[in-house]
Amino acid sequence: ATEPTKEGGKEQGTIKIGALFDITGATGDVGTPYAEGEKAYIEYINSKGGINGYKIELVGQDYAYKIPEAQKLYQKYKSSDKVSAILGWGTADTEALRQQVTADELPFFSASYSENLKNMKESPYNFLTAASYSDQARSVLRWIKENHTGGTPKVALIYNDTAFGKSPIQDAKDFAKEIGVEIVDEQIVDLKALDATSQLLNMKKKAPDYAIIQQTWGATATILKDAKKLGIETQFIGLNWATGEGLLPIAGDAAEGFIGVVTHAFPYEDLPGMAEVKEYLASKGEKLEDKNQKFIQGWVTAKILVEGIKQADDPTSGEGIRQGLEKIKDLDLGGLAAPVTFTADNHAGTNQIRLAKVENGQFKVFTDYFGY
Amino acid sequence: MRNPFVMQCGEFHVDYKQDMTIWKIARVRWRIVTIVALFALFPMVATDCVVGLATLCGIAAIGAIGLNILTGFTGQISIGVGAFLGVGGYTSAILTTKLGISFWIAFPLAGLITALVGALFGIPSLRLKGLYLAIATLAAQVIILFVISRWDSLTGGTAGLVLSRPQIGSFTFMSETSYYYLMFVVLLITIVFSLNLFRTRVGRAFIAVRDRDIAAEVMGIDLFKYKVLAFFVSSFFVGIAGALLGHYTMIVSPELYSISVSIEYLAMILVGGLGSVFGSLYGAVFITLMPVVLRSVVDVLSGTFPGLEAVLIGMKEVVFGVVIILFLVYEPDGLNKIWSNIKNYFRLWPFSYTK
Amino acid sequence: MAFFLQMLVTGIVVGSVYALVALGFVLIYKSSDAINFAQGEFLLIGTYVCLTLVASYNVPFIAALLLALAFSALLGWSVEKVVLRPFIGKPVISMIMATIGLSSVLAGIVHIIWGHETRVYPPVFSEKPLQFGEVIIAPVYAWSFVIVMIWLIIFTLFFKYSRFGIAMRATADDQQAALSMGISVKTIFAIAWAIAAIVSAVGGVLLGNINGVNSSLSLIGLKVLPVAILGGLDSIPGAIIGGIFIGIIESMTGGYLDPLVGGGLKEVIPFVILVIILMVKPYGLFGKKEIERV
Amino acid sequence: MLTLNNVEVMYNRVILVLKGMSMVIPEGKIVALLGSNGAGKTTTLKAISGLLRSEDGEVTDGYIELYGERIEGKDAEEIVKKGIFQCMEGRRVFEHLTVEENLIVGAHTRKDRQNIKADLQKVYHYFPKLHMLRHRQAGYLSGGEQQMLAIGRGMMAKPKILLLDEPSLGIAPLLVKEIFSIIKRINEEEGTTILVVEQNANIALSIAHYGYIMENGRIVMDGPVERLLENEDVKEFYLGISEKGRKNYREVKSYKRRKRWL
Amino acid sequence: MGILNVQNVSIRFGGVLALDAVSFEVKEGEIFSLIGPNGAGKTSMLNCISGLYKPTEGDIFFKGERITHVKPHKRAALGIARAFQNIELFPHLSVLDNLMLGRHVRMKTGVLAGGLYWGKAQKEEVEHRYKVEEVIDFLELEHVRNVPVGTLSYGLQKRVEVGRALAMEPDLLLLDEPMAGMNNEEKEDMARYIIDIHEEKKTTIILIEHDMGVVMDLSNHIAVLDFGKLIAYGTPKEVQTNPRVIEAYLGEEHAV
Ligand SMILES: Nc1ncnc2c1ncn2[C@@H]1O[C@H](COP(=O)(O)OP(=O)(O)OP(=O)(O)O)[C@@H](O)[C@H]1O
Ligand SMILES: Nc1ncnc2c1ncn2[C@@H]1O[C@H](COP(=O)(O)OP(=O)(O)OP(=O)(O)O)[C@@H](O)[C@H]1O
Ligand SMILES: [Mg+2]
Ligand SMILES: [Mg+2]
Repeated sequence: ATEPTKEGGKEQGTIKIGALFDITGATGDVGTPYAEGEKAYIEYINSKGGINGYKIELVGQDYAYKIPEAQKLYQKYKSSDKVSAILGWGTADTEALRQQVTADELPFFSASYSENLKNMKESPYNFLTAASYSDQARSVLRWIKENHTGGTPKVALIYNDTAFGKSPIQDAKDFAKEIGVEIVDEQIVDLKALDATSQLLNMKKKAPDYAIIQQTWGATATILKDAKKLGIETQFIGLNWATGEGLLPIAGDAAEGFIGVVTHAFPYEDLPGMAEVKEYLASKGEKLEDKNQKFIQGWVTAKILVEGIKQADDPTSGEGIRQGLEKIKDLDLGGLAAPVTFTADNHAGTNQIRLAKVENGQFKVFTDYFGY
Repeated sequence: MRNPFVMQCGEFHVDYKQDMTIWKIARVRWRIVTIVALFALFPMVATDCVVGLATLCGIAAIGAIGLNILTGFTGQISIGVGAFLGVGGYTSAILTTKLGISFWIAFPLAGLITALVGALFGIPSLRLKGLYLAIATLAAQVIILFVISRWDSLTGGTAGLVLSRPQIGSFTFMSETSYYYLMFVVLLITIVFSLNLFRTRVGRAFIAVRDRDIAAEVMGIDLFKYKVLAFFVSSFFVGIAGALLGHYTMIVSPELYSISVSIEYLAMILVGGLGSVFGSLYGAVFITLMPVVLRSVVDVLSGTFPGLEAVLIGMKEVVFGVVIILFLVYEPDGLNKIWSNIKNYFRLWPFSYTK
Repeated sequence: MAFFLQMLVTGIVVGSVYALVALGFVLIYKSSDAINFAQGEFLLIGTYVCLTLVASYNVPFIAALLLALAFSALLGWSVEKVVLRPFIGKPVISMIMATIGLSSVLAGIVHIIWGHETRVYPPVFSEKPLQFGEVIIAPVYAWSFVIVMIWLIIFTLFFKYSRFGIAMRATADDQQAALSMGISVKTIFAIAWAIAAIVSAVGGVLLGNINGVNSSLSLIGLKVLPVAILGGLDSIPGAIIGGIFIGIIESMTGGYLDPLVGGGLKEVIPFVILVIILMVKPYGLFGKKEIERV
Repeated sequence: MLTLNNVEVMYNRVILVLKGMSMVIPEGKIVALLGSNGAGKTTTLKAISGLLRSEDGEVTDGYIELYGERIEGKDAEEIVKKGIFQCMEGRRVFEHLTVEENLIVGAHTRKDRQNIKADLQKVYHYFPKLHMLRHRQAGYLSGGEQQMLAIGRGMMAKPKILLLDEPSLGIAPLLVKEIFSIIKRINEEEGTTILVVEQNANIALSIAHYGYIMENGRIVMDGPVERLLENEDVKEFYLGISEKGRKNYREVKSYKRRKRWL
Repeated sequence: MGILNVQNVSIRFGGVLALDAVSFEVKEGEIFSLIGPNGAGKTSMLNCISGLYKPTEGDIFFKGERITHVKPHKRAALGIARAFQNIELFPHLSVLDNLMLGRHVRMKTGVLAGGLYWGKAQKEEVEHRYKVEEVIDFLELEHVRNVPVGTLSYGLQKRVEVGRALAMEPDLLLLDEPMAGMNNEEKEDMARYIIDIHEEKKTTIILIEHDMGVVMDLSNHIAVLDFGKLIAYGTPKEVQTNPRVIEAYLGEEHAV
């Protein structure tokens, strides 16, 4: 809500945005830099004088990856803080709040890129700021198809038994069939698995050329290490949450040669979009080297939302911001992420990704943004 | 004329029926009516946010009373409440969304089906006791969640199901206040039912099974039957709470019913007081609100000390734990005992002891 | 056959990691009849301390480990003194609840001190897999097997023959009667907690070497509870055999059943088997029977 | 050597059980404490041995002195170290420990650990039955066997003062006699001071030197055993002898004579 | 045929033969005492009768019906009630509720009716309350009616224990050392209660007791166990003079 301070003057008031952070919960390791990125961008934009005369206030709290906590926080944002949009986080809480944000007409940006959020009928207020997990998998399959030499490529899928893990699986299988890639095996590895020997040995029997991993860092590292131990030759390719700086120290040598889907830039990449980030960090006396990819991801997400506010005719209401967002066309993010477009009947901003390979203990991006 | 300022000092009952009412003294009865009325009127003055929290507290209280029937009154520790909440939520979700049955029928059915599932997983109580039984309920938790996340065609798998708020005619319980009243009625019924239960035959048998099972058996109580019955009754209320919660949040998904939910409920009845209906209520409110309160404190403080946010978030957990421990140290029998100690103190005042 | 052997050995070594963690539960239970829900946090803190010494202060690993163990002992000891002391003689259930509170406190402290990032040990154990015929084991796992066997011998002797070992068992049976024997229940508890914290820290350091350290490592505590139960909550050999047993079942299910149903059974089957076994042996494989006489 | 002066004990901060209890236990003697159910005998013993605290009871007034040193409110383990050992009511053996382990636990506080083996043999000598059962789990012993074990455990501690709470409870008559003769022997041979709480006044007074009778939280009568045995009330209410000798239980009257001391 | 027939009952725990082919008969309406040294197997015998132990061998007949394999709770319904050697009351419940539990088998209210506490359920509670008040009156427990039994003194608890069994209105009452831990005066009271129960309600009683005065004065018949074997059976007079009994159990003093 807003309190107009000066009639007709430049300052219009404050727009409140609610945010759900995971700092102390199960995904706190990635949730924290993501939250920092979001907060950083909002602070940055306010230091630039806000948007169209509006200041933006981010009310965000830790929900520890617990859905009931997310519910309670949402309740508070909606009725006491009277926020106009929400920056969310995980798959489950995004699902849990989907109907409510629809009823309350609040645009919702989550860090979970589930394909079913694309469904405009069921989730008309959810926006996807990066390629959905399914799109990521499709793009990877497309890349495999195009770069594989010698016969039909054989691919295995490794994921976990959660909404997050299973989200791209059916779509990947359908798409593989369509383009002529053979899915030879599926393995389930728990997010907290200590060991994946049995799954990998079973997978080995099918001798896949590639294995697509939909996991977080811990499980991905377990898989890579066990694969190395068992001498498995398969090329592992991880979707965006399997990829990131955090994987490298855990997996150690085993990460060499691993390919990851990159939806958001690494801080060490030299890209036009980094300028703003550097400027902000300099003003805080911090350095880009201390930040990681999840920070950039949070930054970009907040930036897209702010762009929607900028474009909105009525930036003070959720409905107004939604209309503003739907005007976004080919938003150039300076290479920090793929350009985003929203329309009234498409809230999936992009389907493009890049790929990076681990060489000498660092992710090296080796493609440009591409889709399927 | 009776002095209006003093509490009636004794019980003057002329028949057993009177002696056996729950609240024996007229003034106490009036007080109860007043309290109920206050709670009924409270949404009129409170904000949506507060009413919403109250609704969550109330739903948790129903579940906690259910768990207390099993754990507090019958002495069978369960760490599977989370999954039973899920069974309730899913039953109602499947019945209303997939089969198009009205909420008003699906709701009690959710309780009933959860009760049956509960009874099924209560069968190990034939042989198991204490922590060993607790692990069997943990197994129930794992198995139920596995089934839910695998039976895609019925449960929507890991993505869960979306459900809607109940309706009467054209009225939908969409607003916070209306759902609060729905919860409130169910909660009242739950409380009265369980208070009654534990002053009659079956409730007494539950307590007997908890305190001395061998003696109970020799008194003619069929241990197995009553243990499973306790699972049944307990799960019924947990299922009801699950359904209420499902329709309130409008989603059911496996991640909502994890083991940490089970532990949270256990915490409610332990903090509130094992084997106490009102204790469950206090515990549910306490455990539900405590994080909210702490979070707002953190919010205020981190405004004042911006650099310390990370520390404050950690402190939130520390304080939460410390408060629980302090409660237990100060009164291991829970909030309910604290409350009755306060009452006793004033009852005896100015004398400090009896006998 | 090679596949079977690999599954078996993987099961055994992963199971010995479970056993290592389960021992912590057993030690507390043996002296106080209570379950310590803060076990996971003990494990985490021990690991973090060791890691900090190694990574930030460049202390050699063995020295760091010993320091971390000393620290853990101190932690267990003082936690008992500060937090659990008032629960002596109180119903076990409130002690269990207190440990839930304690776990929250410790988790908070971990967040404040070490934050949220996943941290990694500099390579301590050689990365080179050990190869026995066709069976391959990572060295960390082999180590955990060895350590678990050492604990087994030490604790079995301790509880059977040492004065404090017997006193601990007596305390678990009847605290008040133990008091009347002049047993300092406080000291007994403090010792038990110190030992449990040490054992957990060792488990934590090994786990940290497997998957890195972050706060969700503490969840292993809950995962391992069934292991302690299967063996019998108060039995040291039980914890170890239970751990290895569950490890093998997990691995076998993963190897043979999961491919048939599309995976995921690995996490569930151990529970099903656990319940079946408990129905036959209600106090676990080696747990003490509750003596019921009238 | 042990003096209770005007001791008041309260449970749960509300229930007053001992209401100014005073008694003296002289060194090397056997003192019997008699009294009806709920008089507070067990409470008295617990007040001495420091076990009250674990039941949420406390000494709120008066004092307890051992050789002139105040011991009320001290921890149980300290009191055991000072040489006071209580055999609790209801035996309270450690069910999952073997008989022998139970005995070893009894010697927990002893410094002279090399003598434990010998004392173990001594206990087996007094109670040969325990020797037979030494590897059995104590929880499965019958009531009487457990009682022997409990007393044996007391011997293992080599206390200066042994507090016995109803040692005859549930014991067959022959064995009661035996146990009391052993108690007497312990007193004579080891020089242990003994305070014994008993319902079986006949047997207790037969070995005691001095008796106290307690009602309702106070001592109502005390004196050397010979004097107590002459008191009419004691005879009638505690020894069950009326003028005509032993009463037949079938002829017990339905009305009660009142005790004179109340 | 008596009300209870024990035929050749043996029970073994690991290496211990706790009962060794014991047979006896209890006649309807008598007070029957079971005596013997500690560990002789008296409590085990009662456990077999109330169904807590399954005899390794042998059979038990109650009112002519074979009950060897009947579950304990069913035996309660058949009319066997018991008071335990070590107090087995429900410590957190009041005296009243403990006694009401004794009425369990005689009541019917289920979960639903109980929770609603309507009509029949309420009527039933009140009805049975009258019966329980009778027992309270009989055992003089009025003053502690609403006290949780856990805090009562030992003697009172023992009395409540007997009361709970009485509330079941049994045909056969098993009393395991009801007078242990009582002083003389209280023993007299308890003896009076037992005689009154016996005379007023015509209940058959099996009594285990170590106080020979009580046993000899009250019993019609006595059976003596030693090391699990029945070594004597007869009237008090006969048993008292039996040399084996004197040697194993009584000692010279109680022999007449
Ligand atoms: N833990 C407790 N909490 C509250 N009241 C207690 C507690 N222990 C004992 N009492 C009360 O204190 C009084 C005295 O009890 P105590 O056990 O000392 O009696 P006693 O003389 O040993 O009797 P008995 O011969 O039956 O053993 C009783 O009225 C009893 O109800
Ligand atoms: N559940 C059991 N498991 C193992 N042994 C048992 C069990 N119950 C009884 N016993 C053994 O059987 C024997 C008889 O015990 P029981 O309790 O029947 O004796 P009792 O005659 O009642 O003695 P008391 O007069 O001391 O009560 C004892 O040696 C006891 O150790
Ligand atoms: Mg006593
Ligand atoms: Mg017996």
